[in-house]
Amino acid sequence: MSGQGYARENVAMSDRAMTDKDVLAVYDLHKHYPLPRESLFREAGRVYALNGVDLRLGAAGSLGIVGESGCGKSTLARLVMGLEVPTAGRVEILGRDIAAMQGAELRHHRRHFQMVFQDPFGSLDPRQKVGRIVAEPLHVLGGSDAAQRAEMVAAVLEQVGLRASDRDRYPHEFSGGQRQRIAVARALITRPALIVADEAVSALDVSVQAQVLNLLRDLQEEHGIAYLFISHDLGVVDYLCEEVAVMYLGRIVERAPAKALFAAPLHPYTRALLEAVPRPEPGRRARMVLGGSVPAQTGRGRGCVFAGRCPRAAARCRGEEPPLIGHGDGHFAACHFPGDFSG
Amino acid sequence: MSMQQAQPASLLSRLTRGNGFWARALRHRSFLAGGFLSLLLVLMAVVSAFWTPYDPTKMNFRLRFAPPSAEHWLGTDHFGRDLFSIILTGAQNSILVGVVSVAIGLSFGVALGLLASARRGMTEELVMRFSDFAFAFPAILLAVMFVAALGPGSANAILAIGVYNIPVFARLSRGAANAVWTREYILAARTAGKGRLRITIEHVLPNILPVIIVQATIQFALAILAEAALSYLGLGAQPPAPSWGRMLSEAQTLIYKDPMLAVYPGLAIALSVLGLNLLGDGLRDIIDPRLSRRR
Amino acid sequence: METVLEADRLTVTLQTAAGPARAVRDLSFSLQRGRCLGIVGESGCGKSMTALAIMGLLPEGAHTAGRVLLHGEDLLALDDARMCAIRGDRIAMIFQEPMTSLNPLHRIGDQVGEALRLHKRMGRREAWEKALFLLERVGIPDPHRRIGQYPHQLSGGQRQRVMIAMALANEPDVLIADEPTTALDVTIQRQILDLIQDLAAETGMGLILISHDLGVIAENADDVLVMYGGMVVEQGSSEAIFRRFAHPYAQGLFAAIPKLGAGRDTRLRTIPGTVPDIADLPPGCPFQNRCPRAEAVCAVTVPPMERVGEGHRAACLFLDKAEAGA
Amino acid sequence: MSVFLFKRLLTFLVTLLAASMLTFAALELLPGDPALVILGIDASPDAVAALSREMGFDQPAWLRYARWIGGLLQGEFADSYTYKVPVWELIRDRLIITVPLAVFAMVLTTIFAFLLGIYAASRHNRPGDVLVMGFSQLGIAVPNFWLAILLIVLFAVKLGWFKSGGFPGWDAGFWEALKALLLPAIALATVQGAILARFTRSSLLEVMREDFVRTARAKGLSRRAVLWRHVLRNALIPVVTIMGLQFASLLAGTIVVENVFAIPGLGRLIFQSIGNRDIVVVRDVVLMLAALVVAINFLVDLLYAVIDPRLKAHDI
Repeated sequence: MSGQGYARENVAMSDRAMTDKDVLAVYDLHKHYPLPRESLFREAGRVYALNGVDLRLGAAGSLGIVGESGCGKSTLARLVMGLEVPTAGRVEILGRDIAAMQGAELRHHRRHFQMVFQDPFGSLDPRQKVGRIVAEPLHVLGGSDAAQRAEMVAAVLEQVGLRASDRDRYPHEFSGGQRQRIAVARALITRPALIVADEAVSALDVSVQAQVLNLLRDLQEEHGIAYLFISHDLGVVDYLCEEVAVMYLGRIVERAPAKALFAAPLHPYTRALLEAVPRPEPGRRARMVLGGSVPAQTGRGRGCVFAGRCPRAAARCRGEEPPLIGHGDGHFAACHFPGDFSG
Repeated sequence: MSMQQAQPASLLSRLTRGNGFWARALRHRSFLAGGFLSLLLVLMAVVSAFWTPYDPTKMNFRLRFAPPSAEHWLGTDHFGRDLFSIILTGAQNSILVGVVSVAIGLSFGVALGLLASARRGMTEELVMRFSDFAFAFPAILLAVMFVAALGPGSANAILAIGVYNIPVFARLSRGAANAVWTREYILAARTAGKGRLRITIEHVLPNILPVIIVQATIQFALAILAEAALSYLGLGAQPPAPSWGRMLSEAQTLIYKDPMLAVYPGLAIALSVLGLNLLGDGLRDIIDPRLSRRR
Repeated sequence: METVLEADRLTVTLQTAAGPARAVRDLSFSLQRGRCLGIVGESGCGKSMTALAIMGLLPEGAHTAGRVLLHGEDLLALDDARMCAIRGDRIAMIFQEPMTSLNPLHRIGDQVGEALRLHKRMGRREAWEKALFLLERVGIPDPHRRIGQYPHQLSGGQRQRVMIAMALANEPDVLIADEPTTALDVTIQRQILDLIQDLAAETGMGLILISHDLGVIAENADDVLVMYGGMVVEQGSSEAIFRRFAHPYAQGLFAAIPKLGAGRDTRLRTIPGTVPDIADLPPGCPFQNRCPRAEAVCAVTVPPMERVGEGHRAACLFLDKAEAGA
Repeated sequence: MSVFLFKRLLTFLVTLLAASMLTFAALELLPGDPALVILGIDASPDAVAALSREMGFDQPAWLRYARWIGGLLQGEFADSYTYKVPVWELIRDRLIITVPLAVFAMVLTTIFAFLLGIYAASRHNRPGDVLVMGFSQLGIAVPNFWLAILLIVLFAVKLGWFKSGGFPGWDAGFWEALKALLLPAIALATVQGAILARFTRSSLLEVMREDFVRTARAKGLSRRAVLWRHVLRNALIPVVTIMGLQFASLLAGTIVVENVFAIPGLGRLIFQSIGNRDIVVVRDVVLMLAALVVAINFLVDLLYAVIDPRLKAHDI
């Protein structure tokens, strides 16, 4: 790697050391979207995608976000990446509020947080060569010449298990797994402190998915990157993350170290989610089955968001919203009757 | 692997194997036919710029309505002019019309479409309403109005057709660009910190280019048709400039005398338009990303 | 036990841009009344083509060989008119995408009732009544309102219930469910699988469940086919197979799944390389280039199915090496 | 009232307004003094000035625009310079020829296109499909006025079955009049029919690839039944848009074809008025045609709500 490359890396490192804060901190994040108006005489509706989310993620940590479609996990990813502006609340990366930054300042700060997307076929521009795709974040940063970039691209391609010569090929010449490696290489090239991965392996075949998962784990160990890993697949999250947050209707209903969460969930939704996962063992198991489906995010009622589907729901659940409270050892749950699944 | 172990093959079969653009193009029969006809049109225009068998404007009253012969391949018209020479020269006019009017539509239309797609909201609404409005004037009506206002002539006809092309390309490129904007690689570019203008130039434009090229060939063909109609009405190319459309209006007055006069120019228009349409449709098939992408 | 459906050396050849491709090769199985046969494999392994071949709904230009016997009648030999009489009546199918598998312009009731009017010659009113009953039976809340609605007014899970109601309308002998829950959330997935299982048990039909998810297959199937590159590589009862995978691919696939609760202390075993393109399969064993056991002979010999245990067979030349690998 | 309808209606009105402004502005550019045109090149300057004042040519443009539109809204039309009668009378007499001609052509187009399009789609990639599509490709390439001339050569000159042009008027009897419109309608419909046939075919083929078609086949419906019961209506949605635009092209196309057949319709009127520099007629007729086109597109939008249940509840 060139001298300047090292210099930049050092700047990044000292940046990180100086702030000495969480890589990612999310404070009371809300995001509402207006719905298109249907009638002249009625108010336009709203989608309540996020309703007060708090998160912290330390350096080299890994936080998994799980939940079903419509729980707000992808909205969270977009807000963390500064692709959208929160309705309320704040996203801080390395101690700096990203909504407060603009133009060159934000563009420069972006090298500390990168993203890996779900669709290995859609996330790479089909008309650009791999070398150009991977170097994209560098292009935006500026301050490097073509030779330096080529060197860094070669290095990072090899890190993700591709060949340096692959930079002259087009995305369609690669398989799904290889494309996802290219996407990881692009995220990696600025040596970020945080990588946000939104369903990064869910489009891959199982045999290929395992390769990418192992790659992500190795990269974290080598470079001390923090992951915000969003997935609907609990097994994948369990494999990759130290801590897991479960989301339902735009809120975090439970958060805990992965081991604790999967061994002894406190929220009935987490329990139902865990038990619903089919396991590759012969025979059927007894399980808690939820009725109904996730309700629309267009209304906001009182009480617990999960009350409508919860087998344990009592009158209190419908009237009073349970806060996310700690139950020791970093285990938080938003439930009036944590750990009580009789019902 | 199978490529290497193939037995020695002719150049053609080697060219047409595989999945590259040219290989697929050479296998596509209507694309080839379209390409041939379009090339012929260009060739006619180029050749006639330097050489024609006879001066296409030179009259010869002793040789009126001559039948096709070795000297005059298609015969002569009511002024004794060599038909073949006129038809040949008429290609220049058609090419000019197509190139200029498509260029006008392309440059303004694509810019508007990309702008609408990049800005969304009010800008998009405005551009779309503008093109809705422009669609209220079908090409010929718009051209008639233009020509009524500015006076008949080739330049005004071309301008009118060009203006008509603007909303066509605006609409098309906005639709295609909107589809591109939803792709994840755009999100990736945004997370890298690229602005809307930069994304439009570096990602959106290259990805909608195939669609635009295809439409450009189709609009080229439509421009030739529209100009021919205007010239037929006497609103386009003025005498003595050779124009296929005007030849037809002259021929119509003579259909009892020599119906063949009405055949050649019409055939020239139809074959040019056919060629361009086949070319455009073929391109669409060949460039189609669903075929070029192998999962 | 009564055999309802039997496949005998079923082979499907597709016409692709890169030339003919054998999507399914020499596939054989038999399905008993009231049993569930699971077909599992990754993308492009031929599992969906198998289903479409049984239904006679292969894409244009596809060829079939072998036999598919429904109550002893060879479906592959039937012309389309005869096949139409069987489809939707004796064999029905549920597809993966509930969002796009319903006609957006027809009401739910009409779509569910269509198969009844077609095969049972019911009138409009009678079919509508029966459709209402079916919607109730598949657990659609408020069926009286839903029956008159259009697909876009229903959620994904409800649409999949509608699909099930449609498939079950004529109480078929065989139901094929191709990735019926892949597009659905995990809690909904459970509901739908349970519903299919219960209805199958109730009516005694044979069920073919196709999935890429070993978990879904393990929990729902009685018998299992593991497919790779268009071929069955392992086949047997669910119990036997999930107790001990014999084929190196099946073993690798199982090892590559992150198990819930295993956490970060373990490391996933991976299969090197990538899922093959059926248009570009090597001669010999389709798995040879990714296989840890592969030897020179694998490149030239298509391995036959060999017995591994009671009702458990696998197609590998080096099954004895399996013990070491597993 | 739904936002969809409201927006469409607003667009409709705004488009009409813009069209009138554009038409007015364009004709403002017309070189030459209209008064001079009316009185002839030899007229005395005094007479020209007097006429200008009388006809209001000396007033500011916005005032004349307001008068023009105000008059139209009250049903008052200015007099044509050349015919010396209110423009409405001219338009009225020609509207009853041009609109029937366009409708006639549209009917032929639709019949043509649906028959061929459905036939081709149901024989996708087989000889019938290739043949029909080849012919339609030819049909699109043929200029309608050339086809018109060829039709005259064949049916009027060679065979003598039809007159080479002219229109006897509806007084001559319905069938007689229709017969006079047949060749022009065919000339117009061939090109549009070929375009619509291709579009219908590709729309059908696209819908045939949809998942719900496979569902219908899995129910036991034959290919033919699926085509009629499931594919056709879905495929019609985009086809209807094209048909709206096509009717507009047909209306405009009459300008050319009426001239080939010397049919005294709007097209011929507008063409002659341009020659006569009769601005009043040109602008009224252009606005008339534009209004018809916009109105048709508005109706097409409304038609969607009938065909597509997804549109009733919500739209952008």
